[in-house]
Amino acid sequence: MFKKILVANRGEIALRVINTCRDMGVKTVAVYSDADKKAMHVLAADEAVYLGPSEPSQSYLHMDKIIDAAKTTGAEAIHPGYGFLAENSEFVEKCEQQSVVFIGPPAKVIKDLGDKITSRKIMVNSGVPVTPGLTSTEADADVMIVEAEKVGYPVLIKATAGGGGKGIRIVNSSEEMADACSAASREAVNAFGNGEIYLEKFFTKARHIEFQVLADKFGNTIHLLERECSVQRRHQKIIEETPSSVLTPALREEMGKAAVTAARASGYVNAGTVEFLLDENNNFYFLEVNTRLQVEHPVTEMITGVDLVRLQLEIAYGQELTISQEDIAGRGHSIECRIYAEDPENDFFPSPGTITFLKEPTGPGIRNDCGVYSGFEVPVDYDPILSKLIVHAQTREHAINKMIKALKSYIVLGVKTPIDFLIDVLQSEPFVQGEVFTDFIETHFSDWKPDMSDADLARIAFVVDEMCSNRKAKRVASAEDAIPTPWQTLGNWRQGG
Amino acid sequence: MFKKILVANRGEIALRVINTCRDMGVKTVAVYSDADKKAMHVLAADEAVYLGPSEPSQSYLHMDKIIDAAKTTGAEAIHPGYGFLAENSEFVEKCEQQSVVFIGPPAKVIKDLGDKITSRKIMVNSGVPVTPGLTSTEADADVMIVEAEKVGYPVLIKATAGGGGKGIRIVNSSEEMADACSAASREAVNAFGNGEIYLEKFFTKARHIEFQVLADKFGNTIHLLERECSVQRRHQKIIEETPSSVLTPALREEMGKAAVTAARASGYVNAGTVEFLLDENNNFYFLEVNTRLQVEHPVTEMITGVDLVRLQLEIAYGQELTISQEDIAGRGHSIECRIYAEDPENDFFPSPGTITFLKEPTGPGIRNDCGVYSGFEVPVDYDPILSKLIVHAQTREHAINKMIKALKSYIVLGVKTPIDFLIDVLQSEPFVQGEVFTDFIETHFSDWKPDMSDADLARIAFVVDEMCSNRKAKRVASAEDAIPTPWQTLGNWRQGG
Amino acid sequence: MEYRLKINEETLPVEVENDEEEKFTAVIGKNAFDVSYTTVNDHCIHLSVNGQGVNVYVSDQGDGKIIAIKGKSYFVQDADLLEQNKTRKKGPGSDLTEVTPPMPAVVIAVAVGEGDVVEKGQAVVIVSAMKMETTLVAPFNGTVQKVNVAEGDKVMPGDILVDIEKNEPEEEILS
Amino acid sequence: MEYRLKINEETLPVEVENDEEEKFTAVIGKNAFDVSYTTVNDHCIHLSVNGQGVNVYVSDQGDGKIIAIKGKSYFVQDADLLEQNKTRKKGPGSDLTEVTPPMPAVVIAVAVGEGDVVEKGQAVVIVSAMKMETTLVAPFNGTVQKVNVAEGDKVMPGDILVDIEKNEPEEEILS
Repeated sequence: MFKKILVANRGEIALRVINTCRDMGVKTVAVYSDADKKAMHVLAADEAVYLGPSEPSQSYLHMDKIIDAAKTTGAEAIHPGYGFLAENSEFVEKCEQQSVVFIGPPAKVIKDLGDKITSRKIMVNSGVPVTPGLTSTEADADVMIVEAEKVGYPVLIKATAGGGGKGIRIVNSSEEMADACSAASREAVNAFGNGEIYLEKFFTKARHIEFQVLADKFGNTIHLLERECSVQRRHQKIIEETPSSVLTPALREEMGKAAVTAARASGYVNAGTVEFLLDENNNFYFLEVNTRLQVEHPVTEMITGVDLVRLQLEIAYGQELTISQEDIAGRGHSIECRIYAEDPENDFFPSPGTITFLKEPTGPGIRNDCGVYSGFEVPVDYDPILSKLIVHAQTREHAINKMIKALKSYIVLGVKTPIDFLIDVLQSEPFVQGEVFTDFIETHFSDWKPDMSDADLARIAFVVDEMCSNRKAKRVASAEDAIPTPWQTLGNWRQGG
Repeated sequence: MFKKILVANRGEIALRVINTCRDMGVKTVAVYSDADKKAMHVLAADEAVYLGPSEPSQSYLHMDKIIDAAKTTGAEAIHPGYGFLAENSEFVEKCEQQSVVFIGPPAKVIKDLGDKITSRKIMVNSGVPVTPGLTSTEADADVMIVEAEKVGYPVLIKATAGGGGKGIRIVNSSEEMADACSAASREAVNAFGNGEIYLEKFFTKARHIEFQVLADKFGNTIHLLERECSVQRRHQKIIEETPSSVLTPALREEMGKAAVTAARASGYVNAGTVEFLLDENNNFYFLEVNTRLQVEHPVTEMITGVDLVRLQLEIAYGQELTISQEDIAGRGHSIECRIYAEDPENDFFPSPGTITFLKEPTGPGIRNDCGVYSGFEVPVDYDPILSKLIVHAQTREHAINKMIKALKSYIVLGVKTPIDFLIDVLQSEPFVQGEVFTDFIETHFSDWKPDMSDADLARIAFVVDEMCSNRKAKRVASAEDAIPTPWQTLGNWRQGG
Repeated sequence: MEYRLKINEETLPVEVENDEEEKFTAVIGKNAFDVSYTTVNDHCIHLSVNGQGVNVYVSDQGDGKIIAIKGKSYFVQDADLLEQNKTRKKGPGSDLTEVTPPMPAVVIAVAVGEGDVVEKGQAVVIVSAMKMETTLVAPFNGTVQKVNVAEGDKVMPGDILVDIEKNEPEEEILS
Repeated sequence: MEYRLKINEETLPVEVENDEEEKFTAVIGKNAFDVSYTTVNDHCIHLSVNGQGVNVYVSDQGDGKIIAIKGKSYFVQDADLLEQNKTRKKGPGSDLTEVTPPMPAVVIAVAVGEGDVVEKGQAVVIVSAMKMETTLVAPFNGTVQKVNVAEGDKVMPGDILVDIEKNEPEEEILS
């Protein structure tokens, strides 16, 4: 196995990777920017290399600096986590040139699957169902109209180089087509330097269901069951679970086979995720392949009992998979909630700042992959994820109750989080019934306001805290041995005052 | 299900029970003594009832006060945890008289199995192998000698009412018999008010292997696989694991069946543990039944995926078991380490005091059932257990490495703990090889001393802390807004100074 | 002892009676609560209110306290203190023309220069926090007096990024 | 700057050189260590020593610091300070006749009374902590002057439970 690897990421996912490395006896090198000098991944790694200013382009996206850091410290491989350079085929090529192992798929696979038309073609050729629509780019709005009538409105006009919701338009009738095409194309040019667009059917009532796949360098490819990720805000997942409450064993087997076929057809190696849409009639359609570890990978680990990061390292090192498809069986039910620094009352607006107090939930069946600590200043420069909270229980009902309990005991002071929002979602009738589609939050929670039922208790707590503060002050005044006093708390007071 | 139950215990096991109740939506009532006013189980429960002075006889062992607390708060049932009143048949009878459900076996079962001769007779009659020896008491040393020659020396002379290692003598030859019998009998009179003794074969090289059993009120009785608990200090388990590295599938099935037979034969209801000795030739012998939840129950939960406390409540409420023997399968490997407030360098002497800082290990596959927190004063009055740390991984090797990693990141300052000792045990060759017998610690670690290899680092840390303290002091002197200062830290400084 | 405590827009009086060692009665509106408490650490207090136990977590933010209870957060302010501060801070020259970010952020683009005439709602600065961009607009018609930031600057809520002089007569503000 | 730091029985000099902002070189014996550090909170410091990162946890106990590193605990004392304190505390009348518990404990039984003559090794008090009993014995032949505790009392290390006057001539102690 590798003696030492570099983790080219930050926050909870860097910690997640370091955690498994520590289990395996693999030494770790962290990298960090100005904003992250005291970040938890820096504190947790065996070594840490400073990259530069906080701007991602000067630090976590700076390919040469990162590869240099690996060479300097003698790290044999780089784990990219998710985001940043995880799906950048140029970076993978640079790693290959510099003889540093990239823990992920080969550059060509990332490139092929990153292009929507290429990936749709691969799937069509290998018999994996794709969303109805074009498998080539199209510049003529009239041709688009013909295709739209074939698949039926509404349709999506999408940039082939797309991502992050940019270069996308929903079209409900032929009259809107010409304008939508030129708008989408223009946006795509601005965002990706490539204005090519194509057309897909748009499903108004669909579930997002994805399959975890694993492939080694010896042609062994397996899937590790599904994850249902339909609860999304701003097109970003916020609650994920497995198993899905709508998959029958037969449908699960069929979709799993399609996922393995998709991986094989693209020459996949290492861990990846094949995303599908499932419509109301239980027809499934290939959406895309995420060529990296997903934020939601822990729910799969909980029910299958495997460590995906360990398997990523083993595959990258050139080992053959030690598990086969028959070894994979789900046990119990697992749910993940993403804890972001954001304000659910205000359109999930980011909420950076200093975490004045943090208390993580603990207990049997509770896992919190956390990247922050009390006193840490959450920087404005990066993704607002603080942690992912995962529970595992025997049934979906038990898992929901365990998650609600865990959220109620998760204390994050100083930045806003969606903890109270998530509790309300998990307690809501449609979620409990499993009636979960990608429009779930718009449909049921668009005008959500926090419940104020414990306002009296909050007022009483205020009074008690005032009483304690007075007592604290008195004690300080009378205590001669008050020195030294913790600078941490001092810092908070200053910042608050 | 019960609406509300009372937890007649303290520390980590009270927390463990409250945790599952919270999952299930069952309200909890804690009870506490003077020493435990700020104990974590009091902070975690929905209600708390004060019992009295710290002495156990005036609080946690005071049956009437506890039953009164249940009646006053409207708790329908009492969970006894382990220790205190958990195996007290008189308490169970009192609960029955007062129409409070006792979450555990019926009084008669506890009484029968608590008496060594009665329980040996039950097992012999139902065909469960017991350690060779007598199944009745014997007052005549000459008869003992005849029996000893039948089973072969060495033998044990044991008090029938025994427990806690009292009233026991090892006898190596007939010359020692008379003295040993009178000594054991005398000690038994003093300790239990009953001088009756009997004889058993003594196994010098044996493993302690126990099976978790569950039985409902409808005659369904199953086992949940084994736990190996051979690593003991002062006759108390300190490391437990499952599966055992020496059990073949055939032997596991045979012992599991014997455990179920033992439970059935004694009319068992609720969760219990059948303990066996396994000798070097893989012959197993019934030792005793523990008629309660065991400290080491979590390793079983980790590999089987069930919540034993939930099942205890369901059984006590009168529900039928929803799992059958066929549903029980072990997955992966789990190890538990007990974290006591004790000094491994000084014969595991208790080490009460104030916990000045606590940092629990976290991460995938790590569970810490903890009953203390930073700032808590560990009382001198009770068992020194602080927490039980459990890991779960795919293989024994992975689990050992994960446990070592978890222990290295477990910080308990202010009281002594066996954390460094446990790390050395887990890293030792005989443990890694699974060569673990009940004399493990005496054989391999009797003259253990902590490793001092990071003494230079410790000296550097001292210097850095001095530098920071000076800076802290300066800051306080210059900061006008230093008030209020945390009284918690202040308290620690006073105590330390 | 009486407090007037504000949560969101609702200010209620809280009367404290029979204040003993770690015990008192709180009267809020028509409801009386028997309270006892234990301090666990700087940020955690265990309350028993009418016999029901609950752990509350407190972070003092200076202008109020964040109180977290069972997964929900409340921002509680002392209404009396708020009024004092308002009186103190208010007065002539108080700035009603702020272009300030809603969160700590980084300036991505500055769309105006000094002397530019801007209309109400016109984009003046774009900031970004945690990969989310926000456009800050002119609060009224006016003229840019000064641009206080440049691309790449880190800015905080309350920082005035651009000074804009209102085109309406100044008397209106003072009156 | 030089410290003399004691762990167990070993006292070593630690020389601090090139002390800059959160960086210095420590020389211990023949070995030099490049140290940089970050304070994480009151009890946790992140050290980088010759490029290798490690988190150390510190609890100041007054007479020394407990330092936890990778699951191991070290009790580190300032040898210079220890000597000062020793000089201050020592002197004639220093008590060598202590019957004191090894840990915080509860008195289970007192086996002697005032005026009793005791032999070295004879049980005088039995204490219990956390379900473990310990018998405290007379440190030498002597006479019990005073019994300071009763059954049920809570006692701490350093508390003198029983005063015993040694039977040997007093000159021996003073010489």
